[in-house]
Amino acid sequence: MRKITYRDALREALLEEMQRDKTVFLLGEDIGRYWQGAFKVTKGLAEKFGEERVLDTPISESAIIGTAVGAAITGMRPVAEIMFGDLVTLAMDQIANQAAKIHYMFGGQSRVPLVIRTPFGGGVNIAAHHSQSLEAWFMHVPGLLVAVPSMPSDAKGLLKAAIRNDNPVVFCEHKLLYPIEGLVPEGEYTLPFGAAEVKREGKDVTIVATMFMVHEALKAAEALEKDGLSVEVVDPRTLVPLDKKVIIDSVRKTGRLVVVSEDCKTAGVTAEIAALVAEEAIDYLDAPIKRLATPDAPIPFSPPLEKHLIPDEKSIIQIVKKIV
Amino acid sequence: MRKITYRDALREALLEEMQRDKTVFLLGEDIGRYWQGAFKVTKGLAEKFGEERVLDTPISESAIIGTAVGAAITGMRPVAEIMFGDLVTLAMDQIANQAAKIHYMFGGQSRVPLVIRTPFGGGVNIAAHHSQSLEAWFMHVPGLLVAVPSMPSDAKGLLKAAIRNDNPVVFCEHKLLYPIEGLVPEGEYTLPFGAAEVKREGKDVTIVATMFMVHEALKAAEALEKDGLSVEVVDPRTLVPLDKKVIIDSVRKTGRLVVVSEDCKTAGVTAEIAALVAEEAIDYLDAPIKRLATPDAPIPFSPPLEKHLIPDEKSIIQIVKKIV
Amino acid sequence: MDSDTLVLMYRKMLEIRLFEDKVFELYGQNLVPGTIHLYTGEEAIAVGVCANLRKEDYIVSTHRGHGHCIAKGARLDRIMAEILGRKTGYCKGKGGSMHIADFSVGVLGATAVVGAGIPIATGAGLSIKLRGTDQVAACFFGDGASNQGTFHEAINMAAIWNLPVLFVCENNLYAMGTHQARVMLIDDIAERAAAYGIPGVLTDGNDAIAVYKAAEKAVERARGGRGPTLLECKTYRQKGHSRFDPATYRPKEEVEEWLSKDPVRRLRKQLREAGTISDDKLAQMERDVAEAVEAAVTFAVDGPHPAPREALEDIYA
Amino acid sequence: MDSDTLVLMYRKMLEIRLFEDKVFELYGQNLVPGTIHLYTGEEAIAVGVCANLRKEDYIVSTHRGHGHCIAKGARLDRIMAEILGRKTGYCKGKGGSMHIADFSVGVLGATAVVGAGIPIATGAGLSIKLRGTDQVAACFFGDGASNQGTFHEAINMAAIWNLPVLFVCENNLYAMGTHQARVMLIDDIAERAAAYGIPGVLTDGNDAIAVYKAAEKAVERARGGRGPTLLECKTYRQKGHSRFDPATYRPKEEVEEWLSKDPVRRLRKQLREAGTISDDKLAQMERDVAEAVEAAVTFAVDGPHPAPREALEDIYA
Ligand SMILES: Cc1ncc(C[n+]2csc(CCOP(=O)(O)OP(=O)(O)O)c2C)c(N)n1
Ligand SMILES: Cc1ncc(C[n+]2csc(CCOP(=O)(O)OP(=O)(O)O)c2C)c(N)n1
Ligand SMILES: [Mg+2]
Ligand SMILES: [Mg+2]
Repeated sequence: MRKITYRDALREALLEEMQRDKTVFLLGEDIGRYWQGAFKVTKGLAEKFGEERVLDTPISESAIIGTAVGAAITGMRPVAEIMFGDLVTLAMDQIANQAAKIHYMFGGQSRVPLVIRTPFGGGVNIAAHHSQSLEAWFMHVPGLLVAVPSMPSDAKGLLKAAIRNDNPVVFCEHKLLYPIEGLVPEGEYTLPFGAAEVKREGKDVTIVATMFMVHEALKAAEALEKDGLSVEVVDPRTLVPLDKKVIIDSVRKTGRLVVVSEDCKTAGVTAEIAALVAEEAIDYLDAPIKRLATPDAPIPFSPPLEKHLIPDEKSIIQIVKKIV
Repeated sequence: MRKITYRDALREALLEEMQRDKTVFLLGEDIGRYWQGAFKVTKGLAEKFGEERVLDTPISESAIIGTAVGAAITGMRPVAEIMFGDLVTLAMDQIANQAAKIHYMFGGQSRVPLVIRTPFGGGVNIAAHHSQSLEAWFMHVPGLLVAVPSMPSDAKGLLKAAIRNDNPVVFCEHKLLYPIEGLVPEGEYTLPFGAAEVKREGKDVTIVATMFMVHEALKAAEALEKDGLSVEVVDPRTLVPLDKKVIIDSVRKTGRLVVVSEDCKTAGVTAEIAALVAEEAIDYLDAPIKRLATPDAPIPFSPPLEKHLIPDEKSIIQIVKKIV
Repeated sequence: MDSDTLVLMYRKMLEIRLFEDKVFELYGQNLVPGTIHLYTGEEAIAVGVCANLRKEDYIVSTHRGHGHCIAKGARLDRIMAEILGRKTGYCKGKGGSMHIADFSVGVLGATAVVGAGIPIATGAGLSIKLRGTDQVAACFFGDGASNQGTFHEAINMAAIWNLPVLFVCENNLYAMGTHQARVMLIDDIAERAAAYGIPGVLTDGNDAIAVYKAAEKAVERARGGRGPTLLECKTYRQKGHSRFDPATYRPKEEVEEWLSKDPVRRLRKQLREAGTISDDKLAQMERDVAEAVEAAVTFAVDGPHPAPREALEDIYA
Repeated sequence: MDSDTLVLMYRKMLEIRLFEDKVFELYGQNLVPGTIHLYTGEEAIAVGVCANLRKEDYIVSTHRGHGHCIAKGARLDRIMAEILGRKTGYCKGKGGSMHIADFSVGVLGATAVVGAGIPIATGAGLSIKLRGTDQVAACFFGDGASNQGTFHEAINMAAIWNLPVLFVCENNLYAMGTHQARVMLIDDIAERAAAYGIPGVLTDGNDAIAVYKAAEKAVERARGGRGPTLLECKTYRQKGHSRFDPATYRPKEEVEEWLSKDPVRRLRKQLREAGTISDDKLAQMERDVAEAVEAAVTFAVDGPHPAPREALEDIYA
């Protein structure tokens, strides 16, 4: 295995799937030969597969998804890119009312094999309209699958699986993850949806974290080890379906749970995971569940402000210490 | 006090506020003299205040909210109606990125006194595109307030308060509540945001419920009383801000919590309330927290299917019995 | 036009008419849950367009969709069963009146979100182009829908990619209680085509032959790889918008004028005057259609309701 | 046109030009967090439009907004401080380059969601109408933004309610790397006005006087209660789209041709040729502007960063 970036792992997944299956195609704003994608994930693909399979679109988010839905129900497997996660707001009807519901509403007549890739997250000082994490909205919409890869290998394995899945998948990426490197299997490599991974084993406390927060949690775990604390880090990898078993098994082992996510706290990812454990595993808990998320505020522009809000190694360490 | 319907209570609030403040105006699809609102809430108001203050709009949800935002930041207090809650999907950018963030993003320069009224909920057999409850999405967006009145008096008091509030308010109504009657104070009557109400006192178990589910919970409580169980029913009345104190005080008293909401279970209203209690009041609990929500499915058309999904008195009784 | 097509069109229009009359009757008897939006008075549009389509071509439908589905070849009985919420309906009772689909005849389904079907049709067109078939996709939507952002975005997209799509605006003058003149300054929605650099064609939506001919050209263009057309058909709904709407916001004279332009009677008259079909055959057809509709009702009413637990099936593929 | 206006316009254009040059320089020095979108080359539009506006009139701005704000009378120093993320900036450091607002001079703020400002401008227009003042609202947006659904919905709404709004399309031929011709079939976005029954006016966006005159008519119309106008100004951005964009997707000849049409040099030449301003005064003004920009930098750089905990202020009013 070679080390490649998360960005390259995504591109490799796209490339391999496009080679494998002629019905796979990409559409989105500036993903083609002129710009190569805002985060360069699609670099080189238009040159390789032609502009018909790597379609630059007008700035029309709602029609990007709607068009992908129409293609998906008539034999194609579109992978649509929304340039920034904040802009899914413009396509929520097509995502939540059309893509998510068509299979059900029409009694199973049609499948909607559609992947919506979009980068969430802050950390690059581009303020309130380009920094949100909105994956919880999609968890709340039955019919959608939600992937949240944190590592380059997960990115590749889950994206290939997403493209082959017959359901609409909201595939959440993170701006700060694109340059991160990791070992990634070459060629055929897929990961099942609904399989969490213990990214680090531990026995005193469980941290469930997703996406960029997995990396911060791993750093925190390392630092806490020096204080004699053994921290387990669980990465759900997909939020829908959510691997309850791995999460609950870990809580059963450690008796303590901290849930960390970059999205806003109220009614977010941490709420669902905390509620799940409160419902199904409360008896294993030796301390209150702790949630660490971005406080309920828009993401501000100025670096000290933004840094203050988004969870990181330091704030994870602090919160873990509160319950041990 | 007279008994009037929830619908009439809402209309009275609109009417009184329009009389009190010339900057208050209404806009939405078919709210004017020709149709009088899909649920007749605005009946008679166009005749009374003229078509300039009760504006029928084109079918353009995104522009309805965007226009309201523009009016709100330039001295008006718009009350926008989205005809069905499912259609907020078309206006999410204007709601979540513009209305919610303008005050913050511009450093407090501007206020956004905007009310968005919309009916959520199922029960009338109009299927997946007209039956959702999406209030949890708005809880997840900082900058928005979220009202969820269950009773005619709450409807009036909260709507008047919402109109006077300088923040954008998503004002959630429910199709099945419109015809429900209750005592409503005449004239000036406002309710504070963030004040839950104990709708029924009890000591064995707490049910936190919202909107139409309050009524089902009250029926369940009555039935359970015959079995010798004393059930407390707490209605948050607003989800943002959420009255943690009343909820936690109730849980401290009863030691048992069931959260009931009509929205889909995952990452919904019940998740946030359950997580809150798991974080801040776990030591008071004598049993696992239970969440009762609509299972994660689109709302189906056929009556037996729809009835099967949405929580009601019967399913509330069942779930309460699991933890007592 | 050849007479077989004309006769077939008349039959389809009659099917729609009698079907909708029956739905109206059934909901008077409280057999129809929820709400419904009848296509009565607009039959010439769906039929005139679909008479130009092949089985493998696609249509995208709306809340006012029964007529579209019948015109494209979906079965009366399974539509009726769906409207009545039965397991034997096209969507196993999950969709209802506003969400009929029959993928086996190219009905990609109806959306109840006004305007939401327009980009889906563009996507069907894109799919056709990428797969390299000579199918076409037709999308029905109302005058009200043409004010949605999706109209703008999706037609523009179909235009730049030169997709084989017919955007069929059924301009019945009203969106619920809102007259067209109160929500746009232009008279003809077809004019909007110019904003996207594609042809905009105006036609009498109550004249089945006129619709047929206009659609024929547009379909020919689309199949020939010459791109999309916006086709506006002026029409009128003879009933209220939905279940409980008395439609008192419409002037009586206006309603009467349009009732006098009834598209079903009009085509019938044309067929008789041109001698395309004998009176006997016509009478026979009319009996046949009435029977078919009755049979559909029987099929629907006899169908079981879905079992409650089926509500949790079909969420994921 | 009177010479005071012309001289003032030149000064504003120069302010924008030197301001943007300085921002470019500062981010080379790593003083500017995040990304930025320079208005260089498009100065004639904001200035030509805003020269027709009063202080109490409104504008709605975009991600490429520095020029709009300067033209409407916002202060260089507080804009610069905001761009540098300082507490002394217009938004206390919360907004940054893409979100400048100055409500005290009618700048209702910039949105970084392409097209999202268009309905907000319609709303400002509605507010003016309801309050019965004679203000107007001007909304800037790009060629790319004109493909958003908001463009369609919001202009139509302004049209039917006859609102005092100028929809100003800054057509710089590209949306990021996407040439206009790849995302619409029409040449002139002004043509889209016909879809809403309002005037669509095309003008040379690199000619300040032409923009001024076109905007003058539109503002007159709006103030006179005769409704909105869509004004398309053809222009070009002289720099890349944003911070790191080398803009290699643009042919060299195209770039050179447009550089030769520089709007600032052009107005300068016109003023000198017409003798509107003496060379001495011009030189003085140019020194003044350069100093003002330097002063803005000093103000900005000297300003403190916001305290971290301020991130939790201003969430609710
Ligand atoms: C996006 C959206 N907004 C509002 C509604 C409520 N609604 C249902 S039908 C309708 C009118 C549609 O008018 P038009 O497009 O002209 O179609 P028609 O009913 O006349 O056939 C409205 C407003 C909806 N279903 N979807
Ligand atoms: C709705 C939306 N889609 C995409 C983006 C990313 N984006 C930022 S600027 C831009 C191009 C805008 O082009 P145009 O409207 O022509 O304005 P210009 O940058 O040329 O001034 C894009 C695609 C965005 N910010 N908002
Ligand atoms: Mg209509
Ligand atoms: Mg541009």
